Amino acid sequence: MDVDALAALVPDGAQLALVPDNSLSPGAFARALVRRGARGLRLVGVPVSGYATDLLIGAGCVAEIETSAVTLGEAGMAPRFTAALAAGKLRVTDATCPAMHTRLQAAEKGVPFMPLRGVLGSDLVAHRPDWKIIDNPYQAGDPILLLPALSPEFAAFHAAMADEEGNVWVGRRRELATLAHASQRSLVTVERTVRGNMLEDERLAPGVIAGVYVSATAVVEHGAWPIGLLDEYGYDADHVALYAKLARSDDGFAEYCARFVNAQVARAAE
Amino acid sequence: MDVDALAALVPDGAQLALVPDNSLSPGAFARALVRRGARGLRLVGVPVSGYATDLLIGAGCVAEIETSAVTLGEAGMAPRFTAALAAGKLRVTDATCPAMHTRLQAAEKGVPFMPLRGVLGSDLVAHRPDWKIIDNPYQAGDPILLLPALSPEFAAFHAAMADEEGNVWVGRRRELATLAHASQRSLVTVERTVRGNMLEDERLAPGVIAGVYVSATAVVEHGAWPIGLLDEYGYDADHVALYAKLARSDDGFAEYCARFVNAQVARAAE
Amino acid sequence: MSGKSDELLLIAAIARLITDPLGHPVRHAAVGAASPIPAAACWLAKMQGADIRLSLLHRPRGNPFTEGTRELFDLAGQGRIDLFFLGGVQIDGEANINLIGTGDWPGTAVRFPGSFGSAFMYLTVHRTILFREEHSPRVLVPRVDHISAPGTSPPGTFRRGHAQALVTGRCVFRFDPARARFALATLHPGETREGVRAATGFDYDELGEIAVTEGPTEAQSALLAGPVCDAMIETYPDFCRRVWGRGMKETGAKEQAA
Amino acid sequence: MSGKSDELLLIAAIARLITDPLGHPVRHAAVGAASPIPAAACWLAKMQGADIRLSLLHRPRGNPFTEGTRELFDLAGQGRIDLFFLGGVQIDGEANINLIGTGDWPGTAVRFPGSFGSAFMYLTVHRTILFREEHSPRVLVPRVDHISAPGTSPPGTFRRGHAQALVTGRCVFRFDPARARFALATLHPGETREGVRAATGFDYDELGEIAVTEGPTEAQSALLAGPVCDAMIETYPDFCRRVWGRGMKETGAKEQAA
Repeated sequence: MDVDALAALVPDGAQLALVPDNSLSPGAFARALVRRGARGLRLVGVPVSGYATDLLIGAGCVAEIETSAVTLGEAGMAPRFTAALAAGKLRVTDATCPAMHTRLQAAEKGVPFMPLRGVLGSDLVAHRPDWKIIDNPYQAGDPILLLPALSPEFAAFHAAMADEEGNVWVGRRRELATLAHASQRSLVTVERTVRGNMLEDERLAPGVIAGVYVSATAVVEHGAWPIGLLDEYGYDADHVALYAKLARSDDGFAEYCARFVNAQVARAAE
Repeated sequence: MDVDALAALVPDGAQLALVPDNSLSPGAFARALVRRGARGLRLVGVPVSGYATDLLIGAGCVAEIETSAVTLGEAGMAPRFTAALAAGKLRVTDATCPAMHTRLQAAEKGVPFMPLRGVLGSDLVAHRPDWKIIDNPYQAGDPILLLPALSPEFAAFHAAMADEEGNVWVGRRRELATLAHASQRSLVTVERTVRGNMLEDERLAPGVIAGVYVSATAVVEHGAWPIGLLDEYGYDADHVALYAKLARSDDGFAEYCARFVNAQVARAAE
Repeated sequence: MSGKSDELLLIAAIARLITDPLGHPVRHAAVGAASPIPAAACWLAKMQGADIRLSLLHRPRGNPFTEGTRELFDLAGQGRIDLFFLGGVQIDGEANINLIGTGDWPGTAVRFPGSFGSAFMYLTVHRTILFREEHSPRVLVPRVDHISAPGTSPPGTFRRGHAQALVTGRCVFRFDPARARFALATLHPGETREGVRAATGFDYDELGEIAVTEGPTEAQSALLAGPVCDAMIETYPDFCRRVWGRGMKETGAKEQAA
Repeated sequence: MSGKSDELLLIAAIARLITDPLGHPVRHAAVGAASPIPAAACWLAKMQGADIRLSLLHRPRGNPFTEGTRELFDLAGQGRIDLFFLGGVQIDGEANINLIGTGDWPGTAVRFPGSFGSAFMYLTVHRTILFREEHSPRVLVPRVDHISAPGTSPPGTFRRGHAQALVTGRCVFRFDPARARFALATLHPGETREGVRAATGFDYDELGEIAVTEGPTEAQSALLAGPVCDAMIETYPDFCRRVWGRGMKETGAKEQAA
């Protein structure tokens, strides 16, 4: 399966969880979603998201997003996110990072909710009817926030390796295991495939997400780009800065897509 | 620091979390606790425990235990646990495995409680005044169990490696990371030390528990024995069977300690 | 009953329950420690072509998890474990199981290891097969002394599945959760209705003709002695040696002991 | 204010706050993305001998976590993070911070990235240093349009710490959580009481003489240009080049781009 076939598994209107630009965000997969002309996606930033999200929003693929932030990091604001929100074309549900993690952990454990400390007094609470404050059953007079479980329809990320058993290796990025555990389907691009079963290798096993949580994989070299992949290649700050500059205008964004997203160019680049 | 010095860090009466015999249980550390003559320990099986627990109970080190089971696996019942309970010398608080994990996860997240599905209808609930049933705030008429956070005073386990930064490598046994995160102090025996910082190595990092969670380490070769250590050495079923046989009687248990626990012998063996 | 032919019969009987098309489909089965017969049954079903992922909890190496048993319980919590096996020091006619012990709480007469994950798994897994070789009035009781995990739950209580069946050394019982009652399904060769009734402490139904539990077919026997044994030998060396005369006992890498 | 001497002043001022013996002791400080000045201040305090563990969230390689930011938040939840830094699109006189945007929810006038973990960290970390270089009435407002994270909490609400201080390009304010009010602590060189008052949208106290914010000592300057820069160059190459004239820009391993 190639990355375009993988992207075709996500139907219009699907809920799709994406990860931050420092956590194996799937750049090539996002570009494939743009190429396929996805529409009405309901994105989830776990706990925030960046390049992939801004690109998808700019290309008109996104109807709404729940996230704690959209950011291009050192390259600054996410211009298409900001523009879409200003134009009233995007519904944003704001969260705070540990709340996103907690909602996934609740889904991972199969419980309907989990509590979280902090957050009380933030205006976020007033805008989240799905967040509830209860009195701590273990200590009267101690209000505490409850968050509902979130089991995204799809999650997507880029891993270093896949093996013959469908296991993928994400190294230290164990938070992706929680995402995969919580999600209904995980679509994973990988840098390469390896023989055998990585779970049988005690040195590799700790960084593996078992195939039971992985619905499909596609090999894409430099599949995270312009995001980095562990110690294999770095974050391409120049390219993200170029994206941030071009994406400030509609024309510039169109130019970016023509140069870096459209099928032919993307093939060459990937 | 040697293993006896490590064991000396656990005062009489301390709460000490131990792990199952398939999860890097610290055999040498348990024998060192017996040598130091620890008394009044309050053990916690995470989620169950085996050889180390039975040995400590047999040596009179333990006042009480919270666990989902005490078992020697294929070698059968834990004889000193059973005998101490029958003699009224041990207070047992029964749990169920995922409840133990959940209590630690609550402590790991710094929340006072977490919910868990299942368990309702078990007699365990009636014997656990610290477990509460509430109506799911997200769905009326849906009773659900709440469990209080548990932050053990001490946790102990055996890891393959420690580095110069105090990080330890437990490989795929990531559940030990949760234990270390939740516990107030983690005491870790290790098979060997390595140079540098394992968290800087992307291949090792996924199996590392960061030094921030590790209070002290001691090098003990074959420190898990008779428990196995990943792919480095196997579970010594013959020895555990021998233990199970000897520990059936007070005399046999004393013989076991004389042969395998007392300082001189243990030095040679470890 | 005892001996290797009996073990093969039990394996075949459990494999048949696993592949029973009437229940929740089994895509992922988990098998706990010290359960070679259920493990062999799962392997047999898989080797016969069933699309089953097997998670053996206590494989010494290369087990499927990176978060230990917590990952198993989380999988079950997510609804991703279709089949699990439970036993019991006592099992009663409503499929309640007791792994704690007998006498007053927490087992002052006879204490057993403890409840393990039973209180959770019995409610969160889609299907449970109860397995206990000893079939006697002291095990199969009218009412367990303590409920480690309940056989049924009141309406409104979250529960995904129940006992599908209880397999003993004498017979197979099917369980009807709506009625909270067992029915005799098949009798192992040589057993009689009367003998089973006498050896069973709880009441149960007998509906129509009761067939004899079928042992492994010739093809199954070949699979069991070949690839199933190959798959199990590292985890259950004693069992494989006893049943198929194969394998050497794993002694561990540490030689200085004893 | 702008330029490298100003940045060094801010680094020295923050380092002094970190090592202030009156606050909760700082054993573990965490620094978020795009925060080279707070990071440099933490490194400086550490290089001066303070026993501080530093967790830099966005180091491209070799970051301290194996569970990403979840591990940071869990550490904070456990009470193991002593110091964190927060900024704000708006900060008001009660130390409420707004990272959402201005105008109606969710930022219809000007939208900013979002609240990140602020709503959690501000209440679970023992000490927070607020840092925002722009010191103007549009940033330091009487009341934030939206509260991403509250400066104070009512009695009975779980909260471990508050803002210790607010460091801007013009001055250092100390925060008194009991009174929910800032007080001017030091003025950066060249700033006046009147100038700061005019540039500040919220009311605050001025108690007695106001000292001038001290820049780095000679020893601190040497540490900053040497080992601090060495420690930061991989994470903040642009900053190190600008402030100390050191390092080359990291371009990433992929060359085919652009």
